[in-house]
Amino acid sequence: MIALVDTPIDVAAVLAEVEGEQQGGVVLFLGRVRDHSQGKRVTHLDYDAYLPMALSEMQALEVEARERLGAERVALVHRTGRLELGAIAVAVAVAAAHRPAAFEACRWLIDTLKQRVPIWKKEWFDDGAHWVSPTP
Amino acid sequence: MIALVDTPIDVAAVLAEVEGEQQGGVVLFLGRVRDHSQGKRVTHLDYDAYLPMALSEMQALEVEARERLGAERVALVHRTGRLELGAIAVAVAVAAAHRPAAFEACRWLIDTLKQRVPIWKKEWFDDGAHWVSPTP
Amino acid sequence: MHVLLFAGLAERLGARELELRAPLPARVSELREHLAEQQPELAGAVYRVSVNHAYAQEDDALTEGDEIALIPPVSGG
Amino acid sequence: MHVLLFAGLAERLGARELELRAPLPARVSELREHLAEQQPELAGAVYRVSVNHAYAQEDDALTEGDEIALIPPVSGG
Repeated sequence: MIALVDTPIDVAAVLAEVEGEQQGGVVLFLGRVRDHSQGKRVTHLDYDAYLPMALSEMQALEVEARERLGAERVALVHRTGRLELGAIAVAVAVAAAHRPAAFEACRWLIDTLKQRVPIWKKEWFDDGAHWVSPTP
Repeated sequence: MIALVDTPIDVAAVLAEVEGEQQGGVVLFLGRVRDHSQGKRVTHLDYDAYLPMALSEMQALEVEARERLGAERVALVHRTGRLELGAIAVAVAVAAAHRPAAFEACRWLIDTLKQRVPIWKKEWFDDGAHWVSPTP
Repeated sequence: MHVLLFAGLAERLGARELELRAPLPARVSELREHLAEQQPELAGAVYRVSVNHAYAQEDDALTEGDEIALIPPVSGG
Repeated sequence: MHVLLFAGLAERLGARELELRAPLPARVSELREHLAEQQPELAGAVYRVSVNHAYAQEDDALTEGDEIALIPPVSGG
């Protein structure tokens, strides 16, 4: 399950996508909108995305997680548009036979998504806004 | 949230326990009953636990995850009794300001729970059953 | 002395607790000796001892009123 | 040549796509030169170029009908 959505992410549906009796370990990562960034109070976020390329890159991440990292079931969902504080921006779920593969694939997926998938975050503060530059 | 339960684990409630606007990263681990073990078909599991000591050890794990690993919100729930295939045996959720701490604390919690918390698993096969010995 | 049993040890003895004749106070290592003498079904069993819900060391002392349990290798998760 | 824009680059130019005068086929590096000449608002902007939804290298060729986009440093998650 690979998706970009402009409505709240349904975490139960994400987990249901990776449910299976062959998989003993499931790891889910949720990225939420925090109320602060670099010492300033955040009011909300906007996410922009290049939809077809983002889906294509996410699909490539899923393939690599399966083939190289032992992930057996994968769900990757990112939200776009305006997000309020506490909202879930991204959900990554991985099921594998054993937990080390599930942890490692989930961690690799979110780390690599943040480096490679064309999605952009704009942070809004009380006194302005800026498009976030990734930390190197 | 630290609990031993003899009914199905409510994953949404576990995630709700670690929800907060200060935490940008949430990592959830679910351990499910697999349909095979050591090449044999599993039919179901029984879990036994020394309840007060298990709760006490789980509480100590939570304290260590907070104080040493940067976990800000923690939920640890283990199920006991008879579990069918696919059932969730354990749920570990961690929220932290940033994702590395959330991943590392969640991984440490489940790894250490399996080494230290007095809970035992009996695997049932078509032709018998045995109490599982931990792999060293 | 009451001793709580779990999992495979409870199955071996057909009970979730046993009554042991042992003078108190006693060290954990002495508890192991009494168990070996009085409970031959436990021969070869691997376990740690917990006292009042915490893992005990071999030279910790057991006193009247302590909650004592035998903890075989755990396998939760 | 149509070029798609996103995030901060779309805001700088006030549009989500721009029309560029450029002979085709052209290399990605040549696209950058044309952009620098014709779109001074992009001065100093850091971006990768994608062609048909995949990151392109500097000497990849752009041909008629390719979907071309400028990809500023991503910050999803």
